[in-house]
Amino acid sequence: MRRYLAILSCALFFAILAYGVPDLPDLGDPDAPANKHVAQRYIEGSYTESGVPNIVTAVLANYRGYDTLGETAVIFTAGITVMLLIRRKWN
Amino acid sequence: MITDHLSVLIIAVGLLGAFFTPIIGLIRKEMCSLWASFIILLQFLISIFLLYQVIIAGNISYWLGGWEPPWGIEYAVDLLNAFVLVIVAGICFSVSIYGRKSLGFEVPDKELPLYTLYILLTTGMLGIVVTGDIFNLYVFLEIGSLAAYALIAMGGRHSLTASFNYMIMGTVSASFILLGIGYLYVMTGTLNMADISALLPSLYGRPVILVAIALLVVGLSIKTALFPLHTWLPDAYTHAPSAVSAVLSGTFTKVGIYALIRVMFTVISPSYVIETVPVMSILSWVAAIGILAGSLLAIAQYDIKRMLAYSSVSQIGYIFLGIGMANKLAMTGGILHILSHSLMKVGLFMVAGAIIYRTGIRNIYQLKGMGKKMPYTMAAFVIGALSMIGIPPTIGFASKFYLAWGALGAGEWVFVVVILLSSLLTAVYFWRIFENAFFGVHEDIKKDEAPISMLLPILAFAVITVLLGLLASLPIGIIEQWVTGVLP
Amino acid sequence: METVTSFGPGLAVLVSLIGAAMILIFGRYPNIRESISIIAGIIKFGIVASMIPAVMDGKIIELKLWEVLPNLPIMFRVDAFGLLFGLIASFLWIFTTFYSIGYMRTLKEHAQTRFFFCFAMALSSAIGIAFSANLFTLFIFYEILTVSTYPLVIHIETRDAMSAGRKYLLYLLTAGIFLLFSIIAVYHYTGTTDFAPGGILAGKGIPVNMLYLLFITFMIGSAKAAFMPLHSWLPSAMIAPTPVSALLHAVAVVKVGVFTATRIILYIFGIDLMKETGLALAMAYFVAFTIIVASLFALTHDNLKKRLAYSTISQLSYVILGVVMLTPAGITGGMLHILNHAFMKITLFFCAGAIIVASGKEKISEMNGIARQMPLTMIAFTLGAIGMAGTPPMAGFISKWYMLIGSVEIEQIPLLFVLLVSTLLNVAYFAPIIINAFFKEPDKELSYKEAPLFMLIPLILTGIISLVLGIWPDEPLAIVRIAVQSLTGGT
Amino acid sequence: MVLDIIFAKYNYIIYITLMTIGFYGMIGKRNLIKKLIGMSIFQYSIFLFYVSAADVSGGTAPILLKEPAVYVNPLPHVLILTAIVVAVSTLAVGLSLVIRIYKEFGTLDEDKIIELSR
Repeated sequence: MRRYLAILSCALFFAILAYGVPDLPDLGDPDAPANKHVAQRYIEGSYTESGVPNIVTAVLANYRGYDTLGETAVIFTAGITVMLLIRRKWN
Repeated sequence: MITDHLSVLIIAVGLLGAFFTPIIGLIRKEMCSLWASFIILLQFLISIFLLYQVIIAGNISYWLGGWEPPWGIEYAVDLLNAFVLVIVAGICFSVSIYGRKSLGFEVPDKELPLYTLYILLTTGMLGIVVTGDIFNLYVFLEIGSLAAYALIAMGGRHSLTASFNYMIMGTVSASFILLGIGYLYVMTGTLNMADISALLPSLYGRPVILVAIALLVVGLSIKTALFPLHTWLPDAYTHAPSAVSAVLSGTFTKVGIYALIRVMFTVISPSYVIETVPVMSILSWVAAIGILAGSLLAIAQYDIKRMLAYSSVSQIGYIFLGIGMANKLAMTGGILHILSHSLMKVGLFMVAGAIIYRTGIRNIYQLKGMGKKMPYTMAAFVIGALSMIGIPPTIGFASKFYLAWGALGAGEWVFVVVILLSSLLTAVYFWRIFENAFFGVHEDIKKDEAPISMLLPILAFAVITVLLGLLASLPIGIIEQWVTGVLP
Repeated sequence: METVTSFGPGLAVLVSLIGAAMILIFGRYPNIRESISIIAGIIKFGIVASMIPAVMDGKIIELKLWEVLPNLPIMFRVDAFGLLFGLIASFLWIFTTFYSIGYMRTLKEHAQTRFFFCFAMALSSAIGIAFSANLFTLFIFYEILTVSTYPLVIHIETRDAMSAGRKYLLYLLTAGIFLLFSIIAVYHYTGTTDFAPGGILAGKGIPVNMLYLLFITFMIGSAKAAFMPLHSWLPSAMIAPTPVSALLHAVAVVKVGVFTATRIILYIFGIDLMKETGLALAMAYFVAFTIIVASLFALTHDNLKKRLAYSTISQLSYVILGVVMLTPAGITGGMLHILNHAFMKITLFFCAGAIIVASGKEKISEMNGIARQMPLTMIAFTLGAIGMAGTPPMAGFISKWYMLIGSVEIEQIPLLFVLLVSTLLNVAYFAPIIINAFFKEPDKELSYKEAPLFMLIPLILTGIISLVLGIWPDEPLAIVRIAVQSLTGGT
Repeated sequence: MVLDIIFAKYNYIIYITLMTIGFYGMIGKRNLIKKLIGMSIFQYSIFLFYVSAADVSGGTAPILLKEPAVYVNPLPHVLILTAIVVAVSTLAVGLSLVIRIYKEFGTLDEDKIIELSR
């Protein structure tokens, strides 16, 4: 019963996602919107603005630095959680 | 001026506070809870300032790192954000005071990690609310979720499996959201909410956008425990420590609803999700079923916390119903119900926690004489429950009034009936507790009230429930202003 | 009509709220607690009475508090009709307080603080309803009344009482939901919920079907008035202590229902609309049915309080019957009956309670010869009973007379017959009690005496007042006339 | 026509297939570790989606060269760096939960755990 339910919901899930596929931009399409708008600006301007040749680094640490701060907080959370859960002293 | 940086400070304070908690905990364990309360109090004060600023001076946009959006991350605060921020921070603060005793009792000797996670939970939720960048929202969602999994797992043996199931569901939900965000990004090339909403209209009708909406709606519905995606919630709330149940019921689900409103009504334009694609009316029908199902399931429970959890499922249905009908009145009612349900349910969970703290009783049929044993606590319970039923003059009445009015105005008779009928069902499951707690015991029972640090937040919530019920036009004014700006 | 602003109505509600709070605070000291009850009652009556001159001058007293929801303020407005009801409720509260003290102390009841607290809350809401200026305010107090009377109903906390309480709640909360729906609908269509003498629904382009639906939901909403299919909570609620039955289930709660229904019929729908849609006549026959059937039910019950409860159901419908005649005489009769019935019925309940306290007897068949031991009580009872039947010179006669005129005015002879037949039925169910008490030999030697003075004096006084009201009805009539004048333009 | 779509967008088909497999693992499997494996597949397939969407044909890694060149889109990489960390953290929390559950119940089979916690 449960297996069929799982298969059914997987099929539904697959169908919904597959519905969107033909509409997504082609693989490697240089004119895809994702590669234009903001990304273009990063490629063009990041060196003058942050002085790092690696654009990924520039974006990671500069333009979207707060995502990285959040990322750190996630690791911190996970670390504390793991300690809380499996450290002997706290059990 | 420091006031210009408030919207980022509310997060920065939290993150810094969390990072410093272990250090403080290593010096003196007992300081942790005070520290957490202090940090969250700061956040609460900032959120009040933010609300004040937004009311006085209009929307706030803060560019993190000085990068103009959409290149950098933007924190955008409008009336809705500020309103939800105040609710979330206020509840987290009160529960942190309450938790000092309650968590100390239910989860002894783990102050250090506990309060670190508590601050992180608060900050994660505030981050979801304050951010104007859709990917940043995902990051904060995960901070909050991870902290929530850990906090729920603190409730003992059964809470581990509850937490695990919640984690699986939560990851599905977060992944859906991440994928939805990815679809929106792939189609528009930007992550800033305002920018996306400016670029989207030319893309309406494309299947990818539909899939993105479906993913986001389902993902956020899991997070908010909309029936029938609520399955993680009853176990999690039942087995988590009471303070954690309180804070999660009052805030996390509400933040999810906030995110849904934000995505559906400001990122994607309301006219699209209401008229072109009937997302909203589907949501409202699901919500209507959820209201009834949640109430009926709540009637079947005998564990007080599990009953409250199912009642949450039902009440979340109200909020979705209001948002789903998407007319001004119902939407106002729905958003007001975010406030009212938070106030009532947090109060009720805190009462449940206080009862467990004093007596260890969870079965509602064993509550005999509780009205004499803990009179103030139970009085607060009565007020919270009456507000749930929708008896005036409480805040619960105000939101139900608006919801029913909105449904009536839209000619949705079924929803009118559902809203009104479920008041009665709510009365059924709460009245069992009244009957057991207050009546039928004649001998003298020694008064054994909850400790003051638990009692104060409980009473504060009861008082606010009534006060805001009498002055409901204040929050309604704020909400209506926002709703009028958003809905055509 | 001239409008004056005054804090009076707000104070009148507030006094008993403060009283309730103080009762809670001083719950451990019975004497202080009960003095507070009495003082609050007297002050409250004083405040309400102080508004008589202004209203008699044809003025309307208003007090607008803050807006709870946008455009929906808590607002009080004292007009003649509201004042009449306010006077009854607050005046009788004083008597009932004395009576309850006697009753509760003699029977050594438990949880007396809760009792007096809830009583004060219930009275606050009754007065709040009397003075409400709009449906919204009325609804708030209506629900508070429901909730605050619940602990009174189940006071003895037995299994029976609990299930009676559940029934009580089920009926009244459902009623509240219907009322809420109707209020929202009215607000939706008209943008206001204010009471206005001509009604507010007319001319708003509401579809006729919707009007019918609204009327039905409104009437279900005023189930506190115990119309026939929705009456069964009232006999069940008789399980409450007698002072509660006396004040709440003979006066405050049920009269609130009747008062609400009247307000809705006359001030929301309005006379013209009621006539146009034919709702008035339909309602008249509907309540006529209740009058007869409830009286028949009363005949079958041997328990004195149950019999009185069915009598109440029947008498309440008189009020509505008078009102829906929509003629000056009919409305006068209906409104006046609120007052007259209140005094007569409270006397009867006080007597029933006195009998319970003094002899422990609740069944009519056991009351043979009781008048020998409790003559004063039974005389008061007789006064109330013959008033109920509408015999001159008792108060009941006056209101019934007006209603008879009303039924002739609208040329509905069946209604006339209903009134007459129900008079006979009234006699039929009260006469055996009186005959048993006065003329039958007791089964065995009776040893009890009159009830304590705390109980005896109130019941004698209310008995006398219901006689006085029948002989000199001018003062209440004057108030009712003002109300009727504002509604119909005639007397 | 269909083939064109498949050839032009095969990356998406791969990712949704992987994702469905992961989804099945999460909801269809009873062993908690298998659930976690499914969860990881589920999350990483999303990362595949992001990264493949960042591809520009003929592009080079987004590290600036002296001479002008075509670069792939750097932004999804940044996002996915963050998301990977999130996924790893979730997995860590999940695994530590599993360890605790195993200590408490002595089994990792969901049905048995449900039975034991009655």
